[in-house]
Amino acid sequence: MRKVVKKQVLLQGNEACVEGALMAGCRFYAGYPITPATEIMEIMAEKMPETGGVFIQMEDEIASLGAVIGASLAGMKSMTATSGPGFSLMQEHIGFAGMAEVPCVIVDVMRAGPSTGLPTQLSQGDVMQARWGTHGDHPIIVLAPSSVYEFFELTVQAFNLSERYRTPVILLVDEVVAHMREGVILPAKNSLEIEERPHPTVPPEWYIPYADPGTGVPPMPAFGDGYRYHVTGLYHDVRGYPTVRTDEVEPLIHRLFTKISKDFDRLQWFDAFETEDARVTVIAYGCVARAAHRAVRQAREKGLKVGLIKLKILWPFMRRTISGILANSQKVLVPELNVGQISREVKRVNESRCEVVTLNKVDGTPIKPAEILQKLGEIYS
Amino acid sequence: MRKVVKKQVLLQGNEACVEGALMAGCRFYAGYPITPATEIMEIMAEKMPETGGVFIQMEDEIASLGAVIGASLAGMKSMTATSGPGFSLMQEHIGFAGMAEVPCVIVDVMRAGPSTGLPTQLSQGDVMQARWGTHGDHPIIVLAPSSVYEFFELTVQAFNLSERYRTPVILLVDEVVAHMREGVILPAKNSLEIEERPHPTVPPEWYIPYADPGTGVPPMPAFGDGYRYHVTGLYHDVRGYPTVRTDEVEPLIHRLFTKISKDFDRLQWFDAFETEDARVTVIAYGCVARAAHRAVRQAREKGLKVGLIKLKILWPFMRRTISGILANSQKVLVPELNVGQISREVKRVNESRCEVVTLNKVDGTPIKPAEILQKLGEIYS
Amino acid sequence: MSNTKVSSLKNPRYEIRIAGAGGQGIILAGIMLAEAGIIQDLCVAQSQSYGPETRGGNSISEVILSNTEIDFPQSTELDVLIALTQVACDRNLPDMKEGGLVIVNSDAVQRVLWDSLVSIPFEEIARKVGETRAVNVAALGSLVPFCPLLDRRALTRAIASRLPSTKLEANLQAFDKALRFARRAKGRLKYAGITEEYEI
Amino acid sequence: MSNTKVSSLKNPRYEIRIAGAGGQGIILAGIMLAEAGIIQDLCVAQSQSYGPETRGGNSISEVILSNTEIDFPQSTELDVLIALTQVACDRNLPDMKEGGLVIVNSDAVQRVLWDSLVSIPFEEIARKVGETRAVNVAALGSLVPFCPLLDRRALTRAIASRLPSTKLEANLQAFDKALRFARRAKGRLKYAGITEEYEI
Amino acid sequence: MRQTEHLVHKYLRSSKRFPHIWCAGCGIGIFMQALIRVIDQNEYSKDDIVLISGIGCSGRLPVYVDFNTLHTTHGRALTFATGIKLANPRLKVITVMGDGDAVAIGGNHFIHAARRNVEIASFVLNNSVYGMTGGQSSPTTPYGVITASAPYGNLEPDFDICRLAEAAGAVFVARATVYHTQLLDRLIDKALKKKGAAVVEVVSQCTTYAGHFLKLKSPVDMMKWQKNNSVTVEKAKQQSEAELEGKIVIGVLVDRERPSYHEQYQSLLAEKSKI
Amino acid sequence: MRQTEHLVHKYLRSSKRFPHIWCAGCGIGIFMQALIRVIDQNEYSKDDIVLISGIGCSGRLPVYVDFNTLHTTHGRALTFATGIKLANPRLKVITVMGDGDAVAIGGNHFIHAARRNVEIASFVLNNSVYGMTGGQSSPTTPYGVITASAPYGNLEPDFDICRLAEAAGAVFVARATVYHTQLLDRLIDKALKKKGAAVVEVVSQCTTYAGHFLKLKSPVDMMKWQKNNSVTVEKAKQQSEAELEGKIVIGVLVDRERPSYHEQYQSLLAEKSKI
Amino acid sequence: MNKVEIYRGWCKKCDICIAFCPQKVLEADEESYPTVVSPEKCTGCLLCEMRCPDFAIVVNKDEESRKETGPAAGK
Amino acid sequence: MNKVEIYRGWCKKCDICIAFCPQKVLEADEESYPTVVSPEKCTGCLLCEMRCPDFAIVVNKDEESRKETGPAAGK
Ligand SMILES: Cc1ncc(C[n+]2csc(CCOP(=O)(O)OP(=O)(O)O)c2C)c(N)n1
Ligand SMILES: Cc1ncc(C[n+]2csc(CCOP(=O)(O)OP(=O)(O)O)c2C)c(N)n1
Ligand code: SF4
Ligand code: SF4
Ligand code: SF4
Ligand code: SF4
Ligand code: SF4
Ligand code: SF4
Ligand SMILES: [Mg+2]
Ligand SMILES: [Mg+2]
Repeated sequence: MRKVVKKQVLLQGNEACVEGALMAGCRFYAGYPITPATEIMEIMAEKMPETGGVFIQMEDEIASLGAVIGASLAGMKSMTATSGPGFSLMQEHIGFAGMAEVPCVIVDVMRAGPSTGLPTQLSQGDVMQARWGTHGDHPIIVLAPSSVYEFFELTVQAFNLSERYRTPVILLVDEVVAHMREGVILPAKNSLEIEERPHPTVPPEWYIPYADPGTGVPPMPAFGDGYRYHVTGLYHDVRGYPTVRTDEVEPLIHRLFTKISKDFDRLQWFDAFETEDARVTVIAYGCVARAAHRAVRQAREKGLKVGLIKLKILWPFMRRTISGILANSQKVLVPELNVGQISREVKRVNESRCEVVTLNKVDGTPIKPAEILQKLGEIYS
Repeated sequence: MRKVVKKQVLLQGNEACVEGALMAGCRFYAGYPITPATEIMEIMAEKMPETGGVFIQMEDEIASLGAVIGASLAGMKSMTATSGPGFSLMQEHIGFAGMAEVPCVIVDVMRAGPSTGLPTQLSQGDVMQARWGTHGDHPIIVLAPSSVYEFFELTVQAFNLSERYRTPVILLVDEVVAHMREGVILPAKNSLEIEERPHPTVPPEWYIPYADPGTGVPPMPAFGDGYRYHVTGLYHDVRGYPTVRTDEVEPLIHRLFTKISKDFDRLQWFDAFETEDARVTVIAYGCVARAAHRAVRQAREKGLKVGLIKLKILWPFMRRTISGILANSQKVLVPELNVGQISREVKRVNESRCEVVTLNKVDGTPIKPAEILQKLGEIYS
Repeated sequence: MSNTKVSSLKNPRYEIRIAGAGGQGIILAGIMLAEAGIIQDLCVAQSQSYGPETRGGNSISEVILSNTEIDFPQSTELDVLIALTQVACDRNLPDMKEGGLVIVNSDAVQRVLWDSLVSIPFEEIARKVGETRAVNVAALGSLVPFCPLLDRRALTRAIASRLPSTKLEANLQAFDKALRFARRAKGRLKYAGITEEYEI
Repeated sequence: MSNTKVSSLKNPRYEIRIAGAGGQGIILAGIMLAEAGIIQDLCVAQSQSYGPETRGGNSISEVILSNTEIDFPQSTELDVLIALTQVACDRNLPDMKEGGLVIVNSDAVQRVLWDSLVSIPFEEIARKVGETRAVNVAALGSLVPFCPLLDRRALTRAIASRLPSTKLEANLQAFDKALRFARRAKGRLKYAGITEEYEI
Repeated sequence: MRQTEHLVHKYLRSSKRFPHIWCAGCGIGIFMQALIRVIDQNEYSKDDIVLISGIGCSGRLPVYVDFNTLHTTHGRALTFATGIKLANPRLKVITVMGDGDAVAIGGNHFIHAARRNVEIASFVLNNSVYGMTGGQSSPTTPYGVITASAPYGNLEPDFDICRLAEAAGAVFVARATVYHTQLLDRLIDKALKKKGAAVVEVVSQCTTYAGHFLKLKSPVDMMKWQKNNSVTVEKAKQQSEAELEGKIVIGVLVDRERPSYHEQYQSLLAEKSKI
Repeated sequence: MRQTEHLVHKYLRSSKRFPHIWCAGCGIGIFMQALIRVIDQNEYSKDDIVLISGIGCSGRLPVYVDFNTLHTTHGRALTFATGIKLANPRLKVITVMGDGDAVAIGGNHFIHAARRNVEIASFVLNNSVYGMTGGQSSPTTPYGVITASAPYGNLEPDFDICRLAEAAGAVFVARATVYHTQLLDRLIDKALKKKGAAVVEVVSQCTTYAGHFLKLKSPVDMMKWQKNNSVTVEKAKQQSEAELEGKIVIGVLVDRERPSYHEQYQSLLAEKSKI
Repeated sequence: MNKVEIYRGWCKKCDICIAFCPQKVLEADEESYPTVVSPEKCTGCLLCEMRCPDFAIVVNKDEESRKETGPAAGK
Repeated sequence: MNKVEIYRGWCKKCDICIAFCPQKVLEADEESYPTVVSPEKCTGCLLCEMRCPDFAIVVNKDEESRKETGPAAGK
């Protein structure tokens, strides 16, 4: 392949998200406007018809995710984007997508909550909601970018994971990452690996829609492909038909979890800076990770042995990676734009290996490098 | 007072809930039918008019909680009841009630999820959702009864806490507790302490609706009482008017949390059985606590030093109590009808003091005493 | 909060399950039985389960009766199972206590592999009294001779409190008929360990 | 994933903020500035904030320009603040780097307590060129003499790419006028530490 | 003579699931048979049909039939249907909803689907009650009657589903009862062929719950009631409002032309698509 | 001569909040003044008025006026209003909603409130656009126009809010524009006095976003458009459908009597209440 | 002669077929199942088949009826 | 004479009052604020006041207008 030297382009985070979706093969967008996610919808309104895809503005967020799931069942890679209040409304359908194993991507550009909160201000308050917002036991995948490029990249990956595991994937983005502009170099069209949901290889007569092919992820035809099957939010047997039999229910729930958890090793996505000899490690994500990056640099300049782990996947929680960090650091610092959400998880997996320190801000403004630097200074010993 | 010897009555859990609500002074119910919570609505439809209260069936669960919050603002103690799918739909309004500090009680009779799941089957799958279901940082109080009488009692207490702290309170109930019948002796009308939301004592001109009176809980007049004020889901200043000023936002969020957290000591509600010398302690709630109770008895008969902590409050998580247990036991066993939700919290506060063992079931059937007994036998050492 | 020492397990605890199809009044029968326990001031716990098909599916109702606090409110090992259909019988047999008693509706249950077995034509009885829906109350009648904790008068009071007066007469007739059937059957029982235990 | 050693902080990083009222085209100005950076192949990060009142409230737009990767994409200490209103000036002064440069719109800002200060009549300039909405582009013009990383031609190209051609002419005139104003002002500056730093 | 095979067997999924879960005499089965009959008459390919329901007794229909079937969440069938139709316009998209499903919790999607005019044939099985959850009032429960959630009588007036669909913009609106099977066939046929949002209200009986409060004891009584209370659109035109009070007007109520959403979208694609 | 005090000052909360956040020429302020005027004329006590809004530009209205005010969630104002009215029937309950608020996300509550007939006076400020979020299409955006979310033109037909309210059962339905201030006053007055669910559609201008796509440059142009395109109900009766195409029919469209929900509930209470 | 067949395995004894047969061809037997009492009266109108909620009744038309009203409900 | 007062602090220069005054009493000044140019023509019809979205204009009626049309918009 001839390598073309590509030039930087100036993109807003939300624009980069759309670019990522297009590159991943997204061909259906349904949404409802809400600050600070609206740009994604508006750009999609322009881009979808150009790419032969479908854009539709629905009557609310519930309808938006309903349409997205429908379109995905009809074979299109589909997504929607919203913010806190709309994300709360989508919870029932997120559970449906999980249960019926319908790939789809949901962007939540977080704004300060609870409730209407501060629509234009910064927050990372929906981290736990993204994991636990819908009722009942369910696994979920949640990605969190910290730069415009990463928003692009993780959007592509969100589609990939969603297709690979037949599961809804959530992109949890803060207002800074969504609205800032950075220069990015977008990769060439074919340079990224794009994954597609597994398709049945057997003829329709042999197709058993929810039987485990070994990977935990049953092949998925599109409605209209000739594989007529039944999709439901009820507990179902391998054919998709409702069941209350414990010997059918239990394996289903088990499979929903293990299809993802068996790949935990593959799902440790992070960037590490200077962690090898770090006595204090910062664990951060989203725009806070950027502040932490600078703070760590500044601290190193001063001779402090500190490092940074920037999480790109928030859920499933990277127990493995974090455990390693906790084992090697004396202290970890978890700065967050909430009252402490990921820090709870860090504590959970900590098992008193080291001291977990938090730094929290909930007034709608960013955590600055100086604040992290100061905290690092305080706890460094 | 003349003491009347009261006789047992046979009550279903959901009936006991209504009795508790009536005793607590509930005078408004809005709801939408859903298995397995429907009885609460149906009984309310009969009882509310008899007690001079208001019953209304709304068009969905979002509307139900909207009406409940409205009625509470107009001065009535109000409640609704639902199950998983409806509970997911209520999430936006739960956040609103939290932000606007409107007392209300929400019953979630859990059914097996995610999605439509197993409408008639047993589960404890909504424990984390009850805590984290709505977007943004917010505190919440969640109670979990394990018997018909406790359902009555905790319903009374749900109203009390809700009024005391001006916060939504969630009753998380499993299908067994909701649907079984037990003989209970209801206390006399005036024998229970019934709390009312703090009312302003100053004249309307002096009233500042969201100023902290020291307790963290500002007095709350009813609409129509002459104290005209503004209620919003936006971040607001002490007068209730929208603000983005960090020096107004931060104290608001802080107060929302501390008004409850300052009373953590008062909110350690549990029953302990044989915990004093226990080498293994079971931590359980809801119907599982009943099975655990029997299992612990049986184990003691066999000479095993085991005990049980039955949680009545799930959130805020009883860190204090559990830490005590963890410090004194060698192992704890957390049996749950989910893939492990409260056990995560136990691990979080554990700090490797002892081994946390889980026992989980997600097939819609109960955990039996024998299963717990067997596990106790296995891990006892 | 309290930290109690749990009491001994040596308390009699009597577990009864009625099983059949939706629409047979099984849950109501369970409630009546529990209500009788209440009238006798026993500790009671009643629960039920049914499939998503409330109408026509398999349905069970159970009652625990005890002199002291009931810890676990559902059955662990059934002292008595009343099975009104073949399916109900087949599905519920595995939950029996060893030596427990199975009472079946002879009009619907043909095959049962259980020692301590009593067969009573509940449907026939109900038809005879002119109230085909009295099968559930008849089933309750059959319990009386076997369940030492249960007082016949309390049970009839409980039944009366839950039925419209127009239907009461026929139902009580069915109750009595079934009770008499059961008494006779009891004499013929090869082995009925559990009942003996309390019958002093 | 990668575990990189972070590079030294000794990289020039230039923080510019434009502040004013909603509707003054401030965000667009920020984007043009960032776009200029892109054209010059610099690393850039542009961000903005505004109140819930998108229309009329206080609005700011900032651009970080750097030769190397930008870790933290928002300002830490401003090298340059352009304030188009008095409120904007008052609110944003606390974020200045010591010795940084403040450029104010002399038509709207009267009081400023800052040493290194340049005052330019942006509104007057815009009116003169017959395009009252050119205030934002004029503001960009004023930056050129002070910001060593910034190339004038790149900036005009960026401006051209984001404006309708009918408005371009007048805007570029405003740009030039403001640039000339700024050049003259630079000569008179008592102290302009930050600019010197890079001006070699 | 060999046993004749019922037409439905060509379309049923597996006889293991039968008899179906609906109560004796429930109208849902009658509608289901009619739907199958019309689909068969039109020789639609099973592969091209997507049948979508919400939650409720009527929501259980799709599981029985061998199409692409989707049992969604309560009230939201039309939102999924919209996504499916737009994603693959070749598919024939059909929704089956209960009255509660369609116009209680789902009322908003109902009016928006009618307005937006995506080509979906919708059938609202109106039994005037929440059947699945045990007989509570629905928005179509008649005023005054006693239900499980209105022990003292329903204080709310009922929706006219067809008027709502018309006011919201549906291009085809019709009503039949399950008694009037032949009319039902014709209306299903028209709805399936309509290019746009088509709504057919199917007045049905919930024999278990609605019979009780409507004081109609048996399925037969309920269907007699349907027969005796129905007036055709043609006749209704000659009657006064007072005469029509409490009557079921059956037949085609609205049949108008408007380009459907997906047709328009296809034109947009033809114009804008760069691939 | 001393400065005359504007009537609104009796009702505004604090002049610190002014000028209000709405754009120059936005119609919301005109409606707000009319509402205050009518309330003043009727000498309602401020303590008895509860003013409820959803989210949107129009949702910002309550914060300015000195009543019991409630700014709820997007689309749900009527649900809160229902709870308030039933909990304390003495209160005069008023909702103010945007078009998106009332009939996009809130459409279901809108039709159910109309059906249920709880005594609430609702005002839908219809500016044919989502103002607050920056000019996307709403369900009342005219067909074909270009908006922030319809860069190639809106493919969806628009709702007639009043027809929807009527079909759903509202007992009072009327329409005015903010140009027709005197009519607006009269309709507000009637709505506030109606015993039941009253809906007034207030055609208003979003000068910042809707002006753009309607090709009307200034607030003045938009109000002229309102003036020139309006037809009174009386005149409309004499015109054909074709003549009325694209016209705004103003005046009282429906005014009928039906006992309100809370009146009926009060009778129920009188009968059943044991206290 | 038209032949009306009833499949008891699915029939729920709702009586609908009996009540609405225009020719009174059907009656309930002692177990309440519909049964054909006057086969000769059957015109093959198919109403019983079409109205059976449980697909438990099927009418096998004779040649004559077929000619008049078409082969079967579905075709 | 009727007195029309404009409060510039709140006026957003939308021109509505100017455009719709039936008597052309108002005009925009050089700063675009509405200003009274023909006070004598004002009939006290209050339309300017009622249509001002910002409550920035208030009409103080003279005795005569009061008699004819009532005291003020609100009363
Ligand atoms: C969000 C949600 N709320 C409530 C329910 C419970 N529910 C299931 S079906 C149903 C109503 C069914 O009534 P209808 O739609 O008329 O259907 P029918 O059973 O009468 O056919 C309800 C309320 C649910 N499944 N999901
Ligand atoms: C659940 C939810 N979804 C979306 C939003 C974002 N939002 C705020 S206002 C609005 C629309 C406003 O339009 P309209 O109701 O017509 O009011 P206007 O601003 O035009 O007065 C939207 C979509 C929200 N706040 N909550
Ligand atoms: S409950 Fe009613 S609607 Fe449901 S299956 Fe039975 S008869 Fe039909
Ligand atoms: S955006 Fe439109 S609706 Fe909102 S205040 Fe401005 S003009 Fe009014
Ligand atoms: S086909 Fe017609 S005539 Fe023959 S049995 Fe059926 S309903 Fe009667
Ligand atoms: S209509 Fe069908 S189900 Fe009903 S009695 Fe006749 S054959 Fe049986
Ligand atoms: S009161 Fe009437 S005439 Fe006088 S200025 Fe105002 S609009 Fe013109
Ligand atoms: S109408 Fe009001 S805001 Fe508009 S120009 Fe006149 S006084 Fe100013
Ligand atoms: Mg129904
Ligand atoms: Mg609007």
